[in-house]
Amino acid sequence: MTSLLQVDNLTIRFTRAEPVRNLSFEIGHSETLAIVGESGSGKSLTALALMQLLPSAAEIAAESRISFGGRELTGLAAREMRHLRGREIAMIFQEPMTSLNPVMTIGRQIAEVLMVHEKLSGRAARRRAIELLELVRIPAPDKRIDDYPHQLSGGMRQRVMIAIAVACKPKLLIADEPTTALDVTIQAQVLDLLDTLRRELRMAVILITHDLGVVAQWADNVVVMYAGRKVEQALPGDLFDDPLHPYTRGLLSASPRLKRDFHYRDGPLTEIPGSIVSAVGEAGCPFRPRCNQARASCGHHVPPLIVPAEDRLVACPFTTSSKAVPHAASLRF
Amino acid sequence: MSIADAVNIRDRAAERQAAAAQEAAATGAAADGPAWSNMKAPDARSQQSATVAITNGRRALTVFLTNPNALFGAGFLAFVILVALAAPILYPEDPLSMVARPFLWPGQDPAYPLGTDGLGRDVLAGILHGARISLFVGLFATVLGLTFGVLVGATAGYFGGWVDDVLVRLIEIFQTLPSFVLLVVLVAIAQPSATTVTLAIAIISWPTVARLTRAEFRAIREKDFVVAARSLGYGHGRIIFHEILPNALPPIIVTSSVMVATAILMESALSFMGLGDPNVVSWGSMIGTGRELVRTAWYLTALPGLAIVFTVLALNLIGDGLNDALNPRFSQDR
Amino acid sequence: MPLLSVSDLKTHYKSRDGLLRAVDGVDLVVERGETVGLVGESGCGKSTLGKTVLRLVEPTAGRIAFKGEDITTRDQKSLRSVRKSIQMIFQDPYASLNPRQTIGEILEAPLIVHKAGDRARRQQVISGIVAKVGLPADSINRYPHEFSGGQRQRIGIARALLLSPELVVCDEPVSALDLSIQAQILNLLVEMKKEFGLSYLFISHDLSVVRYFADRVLVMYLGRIVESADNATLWSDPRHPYTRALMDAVPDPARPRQAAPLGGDLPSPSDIPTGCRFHTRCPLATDLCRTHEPEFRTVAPGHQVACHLASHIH
Amino acid sequence: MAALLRTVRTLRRTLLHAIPTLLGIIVLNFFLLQLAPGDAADVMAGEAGSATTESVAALRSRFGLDNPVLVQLGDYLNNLAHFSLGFSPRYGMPVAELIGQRLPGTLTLMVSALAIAILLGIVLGALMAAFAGRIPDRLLSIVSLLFYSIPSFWIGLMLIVLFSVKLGWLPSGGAGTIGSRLTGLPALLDTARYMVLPATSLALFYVAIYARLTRASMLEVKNQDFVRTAYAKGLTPFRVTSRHILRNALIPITTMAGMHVGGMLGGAVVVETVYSWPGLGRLAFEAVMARDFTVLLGILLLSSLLVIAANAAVDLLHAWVDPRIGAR
Repeated sequence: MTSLLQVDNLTIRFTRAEPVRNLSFEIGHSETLAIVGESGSGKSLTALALMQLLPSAAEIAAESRISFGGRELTGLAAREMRHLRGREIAMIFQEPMTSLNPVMTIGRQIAEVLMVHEKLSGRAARRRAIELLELVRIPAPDKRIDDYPHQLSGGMRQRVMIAIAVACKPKLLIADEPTTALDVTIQAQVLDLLDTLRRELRMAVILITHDLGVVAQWADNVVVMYAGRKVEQALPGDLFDDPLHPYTRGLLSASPRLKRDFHYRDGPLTEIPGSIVSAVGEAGCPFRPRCNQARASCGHHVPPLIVPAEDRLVACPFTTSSKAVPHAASLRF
Repeated sequence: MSIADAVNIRDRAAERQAAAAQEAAATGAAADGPAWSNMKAPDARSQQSATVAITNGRRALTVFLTNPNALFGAGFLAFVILVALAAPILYPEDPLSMVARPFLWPGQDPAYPLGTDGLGRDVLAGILHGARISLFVGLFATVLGLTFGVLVGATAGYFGGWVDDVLVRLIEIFQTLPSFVLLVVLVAIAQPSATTVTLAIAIISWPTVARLTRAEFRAIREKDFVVAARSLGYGHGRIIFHEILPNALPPIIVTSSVMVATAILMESALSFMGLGDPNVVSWGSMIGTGRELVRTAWYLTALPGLAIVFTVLALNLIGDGLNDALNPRFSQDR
Repeated sequence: MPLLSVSDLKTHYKSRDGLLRAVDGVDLVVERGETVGLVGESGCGKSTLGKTVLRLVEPTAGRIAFKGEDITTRDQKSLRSVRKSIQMIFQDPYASLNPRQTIGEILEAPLIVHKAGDRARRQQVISGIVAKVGLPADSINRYPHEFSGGQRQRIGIARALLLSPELVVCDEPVSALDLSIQAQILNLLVEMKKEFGLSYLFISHDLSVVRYFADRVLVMYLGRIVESADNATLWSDPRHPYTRALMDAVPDPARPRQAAPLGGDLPSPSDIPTGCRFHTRCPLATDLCRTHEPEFRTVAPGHQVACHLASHIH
Repeated sequence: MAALLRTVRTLRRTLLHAIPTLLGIIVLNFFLLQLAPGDAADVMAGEAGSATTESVAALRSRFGLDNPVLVQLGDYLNNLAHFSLGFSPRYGMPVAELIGQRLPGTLTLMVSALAIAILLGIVLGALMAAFAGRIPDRLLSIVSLLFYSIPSFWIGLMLIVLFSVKLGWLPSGGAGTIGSRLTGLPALLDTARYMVLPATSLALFYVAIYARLTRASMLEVKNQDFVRTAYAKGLTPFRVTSRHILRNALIPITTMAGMHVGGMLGGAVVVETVYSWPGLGRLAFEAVMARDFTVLLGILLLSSLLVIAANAAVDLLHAWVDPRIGAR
């Protein structure tokens, strides 16, 4: 399968920090890739970098490569990039409250993208906007189309955002924490909708989230980020059955959700001590200050990604699978 | 004629925010995050209404001291203060007395570097002495207006309910009356003197502070740390002065420098119209007498005017500098 | 005698959209040493309920009794003695600490207000609690912004525990924290409960956290409790369709994905549906549900449900 | 349709809201009048030159000035209800009529000044925002701060020195060429020539306010999530600014424009004195000189009415521009 998007060695630089470092991943057509990490892991900046919408203080390092459908996006002229944005790569954001223009009707906000990219007339764009509202399952779309965002609930607003994003049938949809601001019953609706649209429109989805449960159910492939680096990549089944990186393991055992019948009377949850702040400025493995298996050598250099099994990557040399003995790992160390 | 108008937007914004926060608290929808972050309309001075900035004094001071504009403002203001203090020593005689031939142009006679007016009074002596009344009125009107405004605003914002309703009405009445017209009426009725002018300026300037303080208090009152204070059984006094006021202070401090500037402008306009203290020379009254001769001896108008412009500019530069130092979010844009 | 008992509590607000019935007739009991979990979606009134129990928001009707003593109409002054015994931990560790006070000042104020000993004694109490919640000893001279989210929540917990309360209302104490920090805070809360014999009213939107943390669970929907059961029962035998939907909606790696369990949006608390307030979203709703509000009935010992169909659901 | 409904609803609310404020202002006005030294009888007696205590007392009872304060307040309110603001002995005509004569002049001046201020201010502010942090922004920031610090009466005099005395391009005062009997366009141009300097003097301060406000407002809106959405749609920066940023950024500016009417009235008082512009401000100045408090308070009352009306107008505009208003 040829990949739709290939990111190589992405490094995002601010004057004093590099919140994303040497990140590589790829995603195939109609695939869902989840990028998981807690706040400060650099996952949202990665998404903005793909859209070339980073804040002006940030820059993408020269050696970074982002190839989309065979085209190199780094260094692409602003004009060219605008033709891709909203048409071939679309994005939805975490806060449906603030992501829509408050003084413009939702109909016009949807129509705008069609008028710009598909050169539709106002009337045609409005007709398509109604269809799109129907597509994202907003009841009575011909009435709702003249509503302002504040007249809609949070879930409805996120549906409108999705309608805008899929209006031009993009090949790639980047969803940055699309359900974090929503209630759990609404979250299920929105994720359901996203997945249906992915299949119907054959688009790839990058799902950025901090929620491991969401990852397990909706992703084809998972990238785990910590302090700006990819620390593990696997198919979701493998990841949850047999997490390899100490951070992933820590997360899974710290999460009450993944320990169904565990109650506080049975004992404490497994903790990951400290916080992500401790990773700042560390040479060596970023997770070392919080890792319960850290050794002296972890502080020397950043552990490279190794291939412990088919379709898996992990950035820890001391990992031991509880299942099959990884042959690739033993080759290197 | 009120610079302090500019401050009004920020408190309108903060009011709206407070209302939104209350609503969010009421619906229990706080978990949805701030409703419409763009509800906080910005204003010319600050966008940072009641977000409770994390600033410590030393950091703010560093920012202020590395801002060349603010330093210039502070330096010039210090110079004006020095001049005002030194005026009676440098020119012990009454600046309203005739000392030389009238209509000496600046530079014409080294004894009178800025020349003399139509009655042979020394312009430089007038300007130096004029600094005294400007600063006196500016400072005391601000202190009075600030004290009263903060008290009223804090009371209204903290207690809410009918107290708030009544006080807001009062503020609204004063803000609806065109402030300079009211000022003219007050001074005309009370008879002009340094004291009445100061009092009258305080009367027209407190509503701005009150409104700002009220908005800050309303917004901060809803913050969790104040709720925590209430849940711990703190008294009203402790909550107002220990918990809320320190957080409401930065915008109030910024406003106060603008208030001094406004008060100086107001005083000069009053004196210009002949409503200043008749026994004291002031920059405004110098312009007022100079204006009859503006066609021939325009320097009599220009020079005291420049004194006003630079003093007010210095205060406004300080205000901007304080704003940048105390409200860090805005400073990033500069 | 229960530690806290609340009966028919109502908290209504006037808002732009009319009367907002945030809490609309709630009965609840917290026994000594018990952790009661209160789950619901945003806008269901759970936070308001928590604040009303502490009299931080004034109730419209009903009765709040602490250790049998009615505190519903006590004035704030005479409430002060009760305040020592009921404390609160907040959701947002950034907003709940005064940014202009050092941790020492934040922690000393409650002791001053409640006249807990002289200065030396206060310092002793503070350093004790700081150590207990796992903060470094030099924390007391630092400001809140110098701490991470998890550490701040520890400060919030320290403040709540200073006055040796008996009941602590936790309002979403871990929702603002990253997963890796959540476990630290939950464990700390459990430790503190054991050490001080605390009772918790634990408010959360996160079912899995409540499942780990609560002894008994109340499910709230639009201002009312719709189901109440002990932890194990609720998870093995949920009776209210809303409870079931909430459980099904949580994405769980251990089970295959299924269709979204509920359609539609939460109605506004200022426009509560007639009959059963859940009928607009309920997959099982009948005509009876649309017209008659179900009673809160006991279906098994210690298990109550407000649903006409509760006995049919298993 | 929705916009219309919003506007009507806002109008009703605004008017209801204004009533108590208006009453408060009237009462305040009345008490100020009571505080004023001397009363109409004193003034008339003074004007007449020969006044005995008896004749003054007679005048007092004729005008009801010897009644208890509350009765007088009743009379005052009654008069107001009949649109009577009292009589000015000095001008020999009713105050209301006097003000009516002068009002159009002031309104013209204020509207022109406001228009200049808003247009120029928004342009400058947008420029500053576009170059935020760079040289043009810094320079314009200083310039606007300077505008902010200049007293309007002084800049008025300086403009006269430059444009009338030195250059001779524009008239130094008055509202039109006396006895020119112009009509139509030439008359308009003639008035415009007389208005350039006063309107500019009055506007400069507000140019500064709007420039700073627009700058801050645009920078704020630029950082909003929905602007990021607009860029993510692939819109050009121009389209993002014109369709998404500007309208949102202008909302606070509409709010401010209404609040400035009161301030501008005050500014007009001073500027009109400088330019002998026949408006309310000059009338106020003359009333001060003559200590004619009836006229002065009439002006205060009327200008407050003007502010209330302006605020109502702005609320309406606001409701029309911002769809969220109606929801409240």
